[in-house]
Amino acid sequence: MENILQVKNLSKKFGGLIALNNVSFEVKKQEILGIIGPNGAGKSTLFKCITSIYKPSSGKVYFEGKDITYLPTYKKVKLGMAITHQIVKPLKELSVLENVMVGACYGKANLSLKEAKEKALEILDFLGLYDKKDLEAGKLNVPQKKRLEMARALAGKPDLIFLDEVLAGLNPAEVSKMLEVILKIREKGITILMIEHLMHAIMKISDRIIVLDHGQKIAEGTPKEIAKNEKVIEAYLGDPKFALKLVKH
Amino acid sequence: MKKYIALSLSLSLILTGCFNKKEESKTQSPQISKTEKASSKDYIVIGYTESKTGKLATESREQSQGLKLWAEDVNKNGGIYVKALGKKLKVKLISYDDESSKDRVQQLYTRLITEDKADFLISPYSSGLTASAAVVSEQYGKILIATGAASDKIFKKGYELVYQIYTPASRYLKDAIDLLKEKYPNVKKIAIVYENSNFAKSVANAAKKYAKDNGFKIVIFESYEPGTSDFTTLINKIKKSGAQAIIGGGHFTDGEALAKQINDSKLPLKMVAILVAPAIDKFKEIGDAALYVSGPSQWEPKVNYSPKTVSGTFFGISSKEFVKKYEEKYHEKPSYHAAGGYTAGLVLQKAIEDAASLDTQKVKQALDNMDIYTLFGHIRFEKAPYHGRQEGHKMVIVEWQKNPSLEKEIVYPKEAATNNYIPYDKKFKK
Amino acid sequence: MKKGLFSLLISTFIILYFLFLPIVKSSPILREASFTTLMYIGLAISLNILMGFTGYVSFGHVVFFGIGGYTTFTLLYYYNFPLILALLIAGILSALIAGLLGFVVLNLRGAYFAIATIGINEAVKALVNNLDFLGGAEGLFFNMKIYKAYGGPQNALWLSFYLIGLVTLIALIVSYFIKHSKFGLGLFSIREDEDAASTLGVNTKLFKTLTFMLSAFFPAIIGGIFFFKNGSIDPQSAFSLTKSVEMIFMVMLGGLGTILGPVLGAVTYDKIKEALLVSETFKNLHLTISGIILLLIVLFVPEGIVGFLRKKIKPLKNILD
Amino acid sequence: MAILEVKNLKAYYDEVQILWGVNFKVEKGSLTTILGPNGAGKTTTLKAIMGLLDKVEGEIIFEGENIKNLPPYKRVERGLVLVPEGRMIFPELTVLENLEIGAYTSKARKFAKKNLEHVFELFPRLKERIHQKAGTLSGGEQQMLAIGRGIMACPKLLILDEPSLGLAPKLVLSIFEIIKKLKEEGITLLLVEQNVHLALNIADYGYILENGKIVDEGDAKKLENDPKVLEAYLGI
Amino acid sequence: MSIYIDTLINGILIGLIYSLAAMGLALIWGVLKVINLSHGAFITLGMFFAYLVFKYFHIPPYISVFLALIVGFILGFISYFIALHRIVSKAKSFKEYELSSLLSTFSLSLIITGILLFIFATTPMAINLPLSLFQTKLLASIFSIIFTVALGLFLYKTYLGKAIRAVSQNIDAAKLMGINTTLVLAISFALGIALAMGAGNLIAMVFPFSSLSGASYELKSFIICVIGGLGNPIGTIIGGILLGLLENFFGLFFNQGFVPFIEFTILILLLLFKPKGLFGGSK
Repeated sequence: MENILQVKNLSKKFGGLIALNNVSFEVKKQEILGIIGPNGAGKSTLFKCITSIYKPSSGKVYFEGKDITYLPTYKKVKLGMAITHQIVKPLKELSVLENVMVGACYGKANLSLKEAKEKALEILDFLGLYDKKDLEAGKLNVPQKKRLEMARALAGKPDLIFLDEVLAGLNPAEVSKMLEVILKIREKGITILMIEHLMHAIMKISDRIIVLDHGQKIAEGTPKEIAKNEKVIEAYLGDPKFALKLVKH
Repeated sequence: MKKYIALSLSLSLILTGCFNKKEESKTQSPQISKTEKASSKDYIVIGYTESKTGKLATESREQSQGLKLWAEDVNKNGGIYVKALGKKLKVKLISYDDESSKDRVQQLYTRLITEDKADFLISPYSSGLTASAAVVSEQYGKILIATGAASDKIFKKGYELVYQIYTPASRYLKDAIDLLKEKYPNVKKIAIVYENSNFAKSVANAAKKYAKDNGFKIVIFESYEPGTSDFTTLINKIKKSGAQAIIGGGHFTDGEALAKQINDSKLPLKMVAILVAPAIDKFKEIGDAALYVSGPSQWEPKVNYSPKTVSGTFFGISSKEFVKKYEEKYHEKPSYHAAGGYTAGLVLQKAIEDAASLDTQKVKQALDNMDIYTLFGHIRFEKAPYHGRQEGHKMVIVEWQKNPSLEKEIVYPKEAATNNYIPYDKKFKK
Repeated sequence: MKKGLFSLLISTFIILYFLFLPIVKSSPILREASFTTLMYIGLAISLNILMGFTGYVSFGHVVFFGIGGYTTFTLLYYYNFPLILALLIAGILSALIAGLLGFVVLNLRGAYFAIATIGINEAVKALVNNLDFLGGAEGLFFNMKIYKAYGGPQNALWLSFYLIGLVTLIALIVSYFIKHSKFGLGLFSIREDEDAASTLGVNTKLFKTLTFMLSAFFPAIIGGIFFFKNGSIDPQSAFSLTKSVEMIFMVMLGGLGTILGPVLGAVTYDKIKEALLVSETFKNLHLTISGIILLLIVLFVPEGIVGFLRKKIKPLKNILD
Repeated sequence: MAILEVKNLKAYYDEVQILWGVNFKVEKGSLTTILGPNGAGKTTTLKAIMGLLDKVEGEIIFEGENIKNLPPYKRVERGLVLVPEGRMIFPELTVLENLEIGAYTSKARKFAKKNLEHVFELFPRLKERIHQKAGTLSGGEQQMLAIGRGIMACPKLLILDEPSLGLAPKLVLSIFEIIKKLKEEGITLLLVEQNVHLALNIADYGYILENGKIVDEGDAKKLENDPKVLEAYLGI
Repeated sequence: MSIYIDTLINGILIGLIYSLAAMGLALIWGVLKVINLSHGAFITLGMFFAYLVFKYFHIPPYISVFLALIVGFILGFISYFIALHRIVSKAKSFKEYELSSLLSTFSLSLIITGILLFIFATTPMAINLPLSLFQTKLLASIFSIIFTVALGLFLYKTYLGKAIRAVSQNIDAAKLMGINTTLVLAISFALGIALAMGAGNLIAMVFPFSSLSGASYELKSFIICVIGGLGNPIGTIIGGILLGLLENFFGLFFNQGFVPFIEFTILILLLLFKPKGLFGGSK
């Protein structure tokens, strides 16, 4: 299958701190690629470097074969990337509908205001936010805000969507509903890159998983391979042996 | 969209129309109301704005106090006799706050003319505001007596009905230069430092030209920003330039600071002539720093203008009487702003009496022909090309001297002098 | 009714009211009073385009008023340009300057942007103060002859009045169309969260700069008209920080980011001020009283008149904008 | 005896309800832990206890008294001390100044000198960097500083919010060793953690928080082998 | 040669006076993140305070400055609760906080200026001590250094001072340290106002003034804060001296009229490229 996104030796330094260290990977069209790792492992930084929210210190990003490393964020969005935020960023005083319309107007779809409204309503319906369309976005609760983030991203008709912890804070029922949504999005031909903490969810849904720790890629593979990987257990799940050490001490 | 605009357009037209109908009776054509009023008129209404707030508040208040004193005097005598009406009319002053800003001057003057039905107008304080007011007064055919406005530029505008009381800026420092030339033929190098403001700049430009024409060399010609309080650098520059006299200044605060700092520098100067500050009584608060500082003044409490001292027609009270009355009423010495305010009233009064009418054209005629002396000195207006600019009035030069306490003396011109000029550097020679 | 149209209607009505009342009554006093009101409305609408739609608070916006005033004045004074052309040039020049300034200054956010705009205003004022070509601190004065070309001062004042009404109306309509356009939606997303906006594909830098230019265009024309009418111009009155803050005050008073807000805010402010200025009891303390009123608004009705009405009167919630 | 008892705690951000009636107790001298997935409301619970939220309902009983309406600083004065998530050190203050600020309350000031020695004993690394600006410390050192600052406040109950967050495993280990030491010294502790194994290993008693409610509780040993824990935390 | 030395000395003295004026603004800006637009008005208030105390009680400004500090502190404390407390506790976002605080402090300035104008109009005032200008400048400069040292010691050596710095860096964490943040904010604002009034009090003995004099010191204070950064009083001193030297040397070689233009251009450039001050890191 063809690559949609290729990341080559991407690094990011903040002052003396190395947040990302030579990370390389590829994303295939229409795949769901999960990114996991402990807090502070550099997952969000990775997203932000790919989408130009941060300027990478070194490395390259290719989208559909083109070098887009230093394109500004909005141009990447226009090319077909869509971004959701870990800390949701609703446009608080705009209505839910208007929030989604921004995505439709300025994403790859580049719709007129009128078309955007239709598209936005369609997407809100798809994500079950239709009855909230006239509410101020700031008044939504956390799961609704997460769905709003998704809706805004989808409204731009992207080819590739970045989901940063969209499942966090959702209850199991909501999680499974959201997973269904994600799968449906993929069915539309959209590639998905997602950061997630909920292990069972990401295991279930991802085609492949990348594990980051301290800014480095420590593992890559299918969910099954990852679940067995010793390094991953140690870095991410908390090593049971450590715990034992403490007790005996 | 267009529909809505059209709709609201017509709606507002209808509404304004409605209001209009109700008040139609009030807005009769002006000619009719004028004659109607003329017979039933009890007051001569005089309108002006005062800067109660903003940066001109102090000077403006003094000017307004002078004007109010005049109105009081007139009304005590029963008013101004208007022959055409066959009776004396009292004077009614109406004023608003212009906040020292152009924003509302035109609005307030229009209000004075159309709503308060002012017969005559007095200018706000300062040339900038006067210029705004003049645009309005001129187009309504109202006479505006401009006091507190020394700019020449206003009178280049081709006004017909604006009359200036003050000596214009172009002649402000002329006398100081004359004095210098007369007394110290050896002095050749002059430094001109002035506040970068409307008034001071026009004075400085005129002084520069006049000094050059009289064979002086301008070694420094430099401005400083309004609000400047430290002049050390400028004085250092002057020191370097070898100037023998400093003329300049701007308003009171900077002038006072300038005088203080020149004093500290102990420069051997023949003359330190500063605008505004030395003419104001408060100047003596800086003590010995004020000694032998001179400056031009439109008018001084010490000047002695009375029917006995002048050769032409004298109108109104003598300057001594004015000082006395003013001090009684306001418990402070009158400044030239105050005298200017009083004089503005006097000039108007004289013109009305001469014209024997309140008709603008007749009063204009009287003003054009006016050639009188008042407590302020000589008053005569130019005809052309700068119609209305003051040409009769002369400045005086004051100097702070010690006899034995610090006092302001008039040193120039000779006719008005109360004492001789003493060179500035005398204070440093023991 | 489509959202916002109701507000546009009321706003248009208010502007037309102030425009036609003096005309119908042919009353100069009303014209003068309405001139100030319309000028304030126009300035408030212009600032609102920037401040209300993008959230950037310019404390030195009067700089464009001054630039426009000086451009118009110079063109008329030295080159005898026709007024309308001079005004258009003033607007365009001011917008271009805003474009250049905005390109760099709009990188600053919040209070730093506010301070920078104060700095720009003061720098320009200081520069003009020293340019003899522009009359320096003395300023420039028209000869009455200039008015002759417009049928004498009386007609010139009426002309200024029609023009200010027209410009204000155009500013209103432009601001309405911006607000309800795709562009406007982009601006509002910048106001809410600039970072989020750019991740949704909004070219924030371009949008901000364009808006800055637009919000500089109208004040310049208004400044041109104002100083034409006054017959003289000087740096102190052209670049007065007080007027800048008054503009902010009017926008806040009416309701930030709304269509009707700046109009209501300007009218209310102007009428309050007028009343204070001529009131016997308050005229000496009107500065203090405006201070107290401003403080009360900031503390207790930060959403302005329109926001307050929307909150308190339910039926207005969806139609008032 | 319970030093802290939380009864039916409800909390809101703006108008959104986050906590739906949380109940738990911390026994004096014990180490209690609250576990739960991201967004379950752990940090919100702690903020509510400390008085950092505007809208809170229910009872927060500390040493037998409801402190729900006290401002945060009064709670700290009584000995309720939180080492916040993300450390929240004062980056422009030196290490020493950070610690001194930790002992801001009048009671703590009296013991400042003694406590300072104690902190340096626990974290010799901090003593080496005593005059360095706290912002220049590494993540692990900052966490030590945050805990040290908590100790400076003379806590009767020390609450630790995710002390292992973003730390390398080795550092996580040493932080937990310190926590254990503190417990042995008799300080009552409330620990909120993602790292289930480590937390339950050193804790006496645990609560599982999910969607703003306590869904399970029990002895730490018992919880470790409880499938409910795994479900709530790992979602397995 | 002596001209250059004169200019250097004067530049430093004037610079110290400017930093004296800027100190309060820097403190409030640094701690509360509020650009106090009433700063100039309080400086003016300090000037009139000095004037009245001198006129009626014959206490010279270098003594009455201590009274001015006390009065300023009380006024500042009250002003905080009138104009800022509600905004600090109610603002929904930092953006809103910034805008509202700018406007509320501006309205404070309108109120104060309005009262001053009502009473004194714009009558120029001056306090004339039997001292030369150089002596008064020197005296004010010494106070500037004393204030800096005292403020530095207070901020760096006392518990309250450290608490103020802590609050300025992270207000939530400060709450967790047992700091009564409302009180600390009010005290910081009060201190800033006290410094503004103290500065005005001292400047009044050097230069003449009127009801509107504070404004120009306020603008200069902005520039100083941007040059020196907000971190500590030393930055303010250095910022002030640099400004003083710039003004004096520029004026010596070029037309002085251009000084404000240069100053504000520098302000804008610094904001763009070095918003944390010349000595802070880049943005």
